[in-house]
Amino acid sequence: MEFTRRDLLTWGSGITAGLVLTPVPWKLLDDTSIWTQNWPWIPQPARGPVEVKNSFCALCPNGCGMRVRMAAGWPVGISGMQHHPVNRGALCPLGFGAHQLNWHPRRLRQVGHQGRACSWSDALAAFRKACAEGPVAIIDGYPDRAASAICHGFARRHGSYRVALRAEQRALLPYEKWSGVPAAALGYDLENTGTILSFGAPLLDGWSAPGRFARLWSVRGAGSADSQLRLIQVEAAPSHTAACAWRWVPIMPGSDAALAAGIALVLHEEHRTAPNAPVPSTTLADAAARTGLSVDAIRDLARLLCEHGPALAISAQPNPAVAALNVALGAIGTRGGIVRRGRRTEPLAAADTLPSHLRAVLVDASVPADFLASTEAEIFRFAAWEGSAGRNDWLLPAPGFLEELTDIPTAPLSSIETYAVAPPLSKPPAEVKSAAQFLMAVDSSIPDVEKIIHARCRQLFQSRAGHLQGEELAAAAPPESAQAFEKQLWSGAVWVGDPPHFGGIPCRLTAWPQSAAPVARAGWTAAWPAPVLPPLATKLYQESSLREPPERRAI
Amino acid sequence: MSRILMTFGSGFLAALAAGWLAFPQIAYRQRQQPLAFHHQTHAAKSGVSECKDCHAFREDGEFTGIPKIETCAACHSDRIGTSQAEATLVNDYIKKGYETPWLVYSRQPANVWFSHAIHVRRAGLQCSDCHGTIGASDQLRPYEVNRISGYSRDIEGRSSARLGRSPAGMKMSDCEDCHHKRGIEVGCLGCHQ
Amino acid sequence: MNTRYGMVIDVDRCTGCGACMIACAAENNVPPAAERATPRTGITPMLVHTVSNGMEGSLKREAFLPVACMQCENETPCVKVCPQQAVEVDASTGIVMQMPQRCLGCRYCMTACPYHARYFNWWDPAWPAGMEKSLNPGVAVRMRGVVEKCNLCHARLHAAQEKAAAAGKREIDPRDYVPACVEACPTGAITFGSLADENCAAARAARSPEAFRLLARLGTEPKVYYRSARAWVRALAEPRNETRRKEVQRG
Amino acid sequence: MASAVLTDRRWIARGAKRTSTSRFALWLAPWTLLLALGIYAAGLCLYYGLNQTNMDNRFAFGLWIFLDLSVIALGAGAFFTGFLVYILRRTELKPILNAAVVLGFICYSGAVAVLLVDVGQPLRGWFTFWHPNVHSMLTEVTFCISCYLLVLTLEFIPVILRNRQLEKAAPAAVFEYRLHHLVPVLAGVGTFLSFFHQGSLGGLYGVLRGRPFAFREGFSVWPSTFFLFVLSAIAAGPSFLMLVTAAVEKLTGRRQVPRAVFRRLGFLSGVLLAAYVAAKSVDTLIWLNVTSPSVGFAPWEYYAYPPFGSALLFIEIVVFGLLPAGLLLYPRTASSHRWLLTGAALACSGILLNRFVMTVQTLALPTLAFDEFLRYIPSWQEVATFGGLIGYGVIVFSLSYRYLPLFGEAKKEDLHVSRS
Repeated sequence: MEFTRRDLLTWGSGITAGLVLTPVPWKLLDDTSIWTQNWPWIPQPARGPVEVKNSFCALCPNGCGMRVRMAAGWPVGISGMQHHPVNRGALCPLGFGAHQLNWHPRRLRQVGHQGRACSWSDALAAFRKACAEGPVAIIDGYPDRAASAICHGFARRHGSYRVALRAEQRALLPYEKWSGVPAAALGYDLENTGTILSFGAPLLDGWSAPGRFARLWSVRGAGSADSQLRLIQVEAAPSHTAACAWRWVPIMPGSDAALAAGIALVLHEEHRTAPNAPVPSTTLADAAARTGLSVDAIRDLARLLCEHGPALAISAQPNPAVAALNVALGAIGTRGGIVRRGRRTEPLAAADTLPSHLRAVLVDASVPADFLASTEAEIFRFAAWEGSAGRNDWLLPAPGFLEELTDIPTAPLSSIETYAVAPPLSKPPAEVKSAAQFLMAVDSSIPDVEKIIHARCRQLFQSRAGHLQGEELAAAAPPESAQAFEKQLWSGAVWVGDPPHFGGIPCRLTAWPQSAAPVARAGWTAAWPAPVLPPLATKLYQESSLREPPERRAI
Repeated sequence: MSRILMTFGSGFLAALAAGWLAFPQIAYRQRQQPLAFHHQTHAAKSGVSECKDCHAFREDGEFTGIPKIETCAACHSDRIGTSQAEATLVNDYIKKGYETPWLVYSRQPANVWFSHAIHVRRAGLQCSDCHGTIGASDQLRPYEVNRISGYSRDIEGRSSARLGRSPAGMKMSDCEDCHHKRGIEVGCLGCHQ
Repeated sequence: MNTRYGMVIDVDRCTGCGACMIACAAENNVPPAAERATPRTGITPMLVHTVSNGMEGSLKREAFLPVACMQCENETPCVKVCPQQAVEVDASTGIVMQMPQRCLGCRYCMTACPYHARYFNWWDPAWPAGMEKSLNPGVAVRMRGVVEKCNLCHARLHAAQEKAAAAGKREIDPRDYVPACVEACPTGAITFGSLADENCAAARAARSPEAFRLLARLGTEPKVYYRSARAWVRALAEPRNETRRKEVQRG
Repeated sequence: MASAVLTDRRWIARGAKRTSTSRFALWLAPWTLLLALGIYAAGLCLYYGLNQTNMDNRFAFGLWIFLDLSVIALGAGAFFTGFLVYILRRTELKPILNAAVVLGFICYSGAVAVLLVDVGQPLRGWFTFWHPNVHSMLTEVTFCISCYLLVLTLEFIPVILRNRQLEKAAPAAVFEYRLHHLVPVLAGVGTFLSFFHQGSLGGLYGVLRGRPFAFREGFSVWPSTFFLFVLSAIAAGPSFLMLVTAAVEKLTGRRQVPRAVFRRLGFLSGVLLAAYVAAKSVDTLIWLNVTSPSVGFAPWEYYAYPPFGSALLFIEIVVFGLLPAGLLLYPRTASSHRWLLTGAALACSGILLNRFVMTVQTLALPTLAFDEFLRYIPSWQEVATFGGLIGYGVIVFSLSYRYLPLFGEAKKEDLHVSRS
């Protein structure tokens, strides 16, 4: 008897009926769905011991204190360091995603010479040659670090040392000019200010140490009608800061100087200016016309400044008129004003103007990506990520976030001195070298960063000035030995200098500054390839409309 | 008619046989452990008496799981005995400083959060309640991994159809059973992450 | 003790910096935006909206409104609609839990959520090579095709529970459980805690006369409160209504 | 394949006039193309994920849900006719019964297929059966639709088995015979299931507390939309059946069922539609004046965003509701075949519009004070999948018409009519 088609069908139905009574279909259902829960192409977090370490953010010269959560030996989370005297546990948004920067697709991993891949030895040879042939300049973006000392020391022998100052630091230059006190020794005593008149300074939006003002603002009655810290934002556009300010004063773009002069004029008329303060040669009507405010509005502003002192004017860009207004307000060297911290006497040489006929310029990785060295010389630029502006003959991959040992000097605009040490927490890729290491390879006589930091710690201990801050140090007695002192610094404690001493800024300003327009940012470019941000920053500008994308405006 | 029944029946039985006998074997791939580790021998020779002597807690309650290679190196810095496994351990792992790639029978997937601290310290479970007699084993049985889901048979094998021969199931249903028995109700994210 | 976790967000303190959004994403292993992602397809379990009083020019005022899952207590819309129990309100904490591994990806819960606080994984989660080392081991990465949302940083609750158990305690120390957004906020605008606990700061803040909840009249009893001294901000609690908005602007 | 086509005649019922094989193939070609494109698009969505669509977190439901709601509503003709014939013994509708079953089968199988593409994790579909949430309308929908699809399949099988060739196979015949006796029961079950999921499809949106445009009060667990959807579905079902039959008659140039059937269907449709319009109007008034205001929504603002003006409401209730009801009921128009079909067409459009408004406008409208009105344009993948479903429907129906006795019982009267 042959096997007919019908038999086949019957047999098949038998199989089907049987299978339903076996685990096969059900187990397959189960397994396939479990497979969707563990798709092999979905990354899995590494398993491993979790610990929290203290460190400091070296992405900008403010060195905010951070708590870094480590898993399996890698940073997996960042939060603010409560006991840090400047940022007091607050960080800027980028800080929270910074630990992912080291794997950014635009991370530099290869020495490049005019676009071609090269080796470190090539770069070294070229730089040695340059040093032999003529003077070199070294541009630092984060002065006073141990690494800066290395750059400085090298430059002293082979050329000159320059610092690329950020806008908010440059805003202090007028005072340096008038008083001879280096801008790098000046800070804002915001902790004691009563009313802040901000000329477009993004105080609540990444200005200076972003956490510092945010904390101050919130602690001292943010948003409430009778705030202890009154923030008056003078700005054309409704910025984030303007939105949160106690008062927002929209004025014509670029009329900051006119308004400052107008206010100074009112103060003068009402005999409220500080002694021997200069008087602007403008009229109130003129100021009103330029700013688009009414005369009364300007009078009101002046009244508000005196009503809830001490008052302080802050401008985003260096603006002599605003600086002069502070002189008129008597906010120089006084409580809640511009104060002098530390004993530094020699000013930082700004990198805006480089000496002529240089042979080469070495730009440290701490210099902001949008800095443009105005020179014909050969440029050796260190950077951890792509996106550096201008012509860079040599592009040298530098250590990234938390990848190198560094010390953390005082934040630029802080009113007190601080010092901290940030040991590396993340293993750098094999290919990277810091500028300091590079220079040490060129000149073997230079001490390395670690030695310098040890020396500085010892110095601090011997100076007996200031005290250490750290969460477990709150109650503990100050360390007896230099070793204990250093140990605590290396484990995340912060050295805090003595409180600011008022006075000591002899500001001689006879005539009201004429240059109404803010000083142009010589040596800086407005257009540069989109800066590299922590990948999660896309939450702010691509996956929401909270911010403008970096192509249009750096966050 | 009888012919129909016969053909039908033969197919029916064939399916049953395949489904119950062959399938559970085919569904899993067997993998050998990197080393022939003997719990018994270690208990006997190196006075470790309790599980927690090697599988300890950190002070924050985190469970350390399988000891790191340093723990092995403490005794096995040089070869003890002549076995092949010994040679592999010393030469390939300890000397080179690599961790032994153990295949963990009870390793839960990433979406499961299981706290040994809560189950052992608070609920007072015994290791053997879930891990069976592995502590007394004198050899490591092969690690069986499901070809589709990639789960170890210990955590998946006793699936909806209750297959497999793991000491105690470690599938979600098994956790639930135990929890119900003890009247401890937790939400999804009580055990998932 | 029956805890009811919730938040009070002080709108007058929010500077719209976005720290909470990034801290949240980092803590919960949310991937960076896919290439084609937009504000409508991105994943932002914590999302800061820019809201305005609707005026123009110098009269225009803006504020920032952080919106995460509101942890609705009553008739929880998403829980009610999920066909396969992938969402539930945890009895002991009041946290609305989303289980991506159970989720079918039908997105019914997203249409049900009045606050648009739920997000669908339109793409496979992807990180640049090597960045998976920076993932938080306490949170499983979600796969493409499932819905996710704020679970009040449940991994941190787990850690706190484990710590308590290791110390032989039953209750966790409140200081051990702080969601990432709360911890990150530079102005301390977010107060977190159990609303059922009378002497908890959050519970007290929630009772302030200036406190309000979004769309409270829907009756879903959200456990996220807002607080503002500004009338026009408080008016945002009501549903969109141009007419009423005009009135508020006038008065 | 080729041989099959050549021997195609053997499969066509004796005495049935059918077009030549080649012309039939020609007719199928474009639809097959459409289906193929649809399958490709669906494949893209399954392989790359739903980023292939233009849906997003705010427009989480899109074209496909609208499609599912529509076809299932139109497919209601199947269960309703079965209900009338077997439960209410309205035998005069028998001629159209098979067609109704096939139509229903197409609509439901299509809807289920699209639903599987629409979810992000199709492989977890069975979770709904393993861990069902009994409070969810979607659970109800899933259960009923899948069960009813099974029922429809069972109802479809005997129709298939009555194919000229298959009839020859003895066991098949036996099977068919057995099933045939089962059919009345199935019809009953089907009626029950359909009634519920038609309703829960309405409930799907009616329960959305967070979407006041869709939210409705109701009786116990069921919002009013539950009952409105049932009513509108059984009102439109017969109309759609009429349209399809008419289309077949037009294409084949042959009368398939006696006009009486049309008039009967038309009458039914009309009565139900009238009832629906009445209920819908009451519901709308309650919703606009009580439900929405009670949670602080200003109802007129629902219609403040073009193109969703209040005209839409008027069209839905009057032009696509009252008017067709009149056309189908008023003796003068009802007796005219053309007017009858016009009424049926309007009725179906009404359903489509209603489902569109419920699915799309609901999501487009802002709820939070800082929400914006949203727009959504389906991607080509979504549209293609939609097209694929239509292609699938036409193909299955054409094949059924060619090889199966769709309007079987009608044959005698049919010849009769053509003679007279």
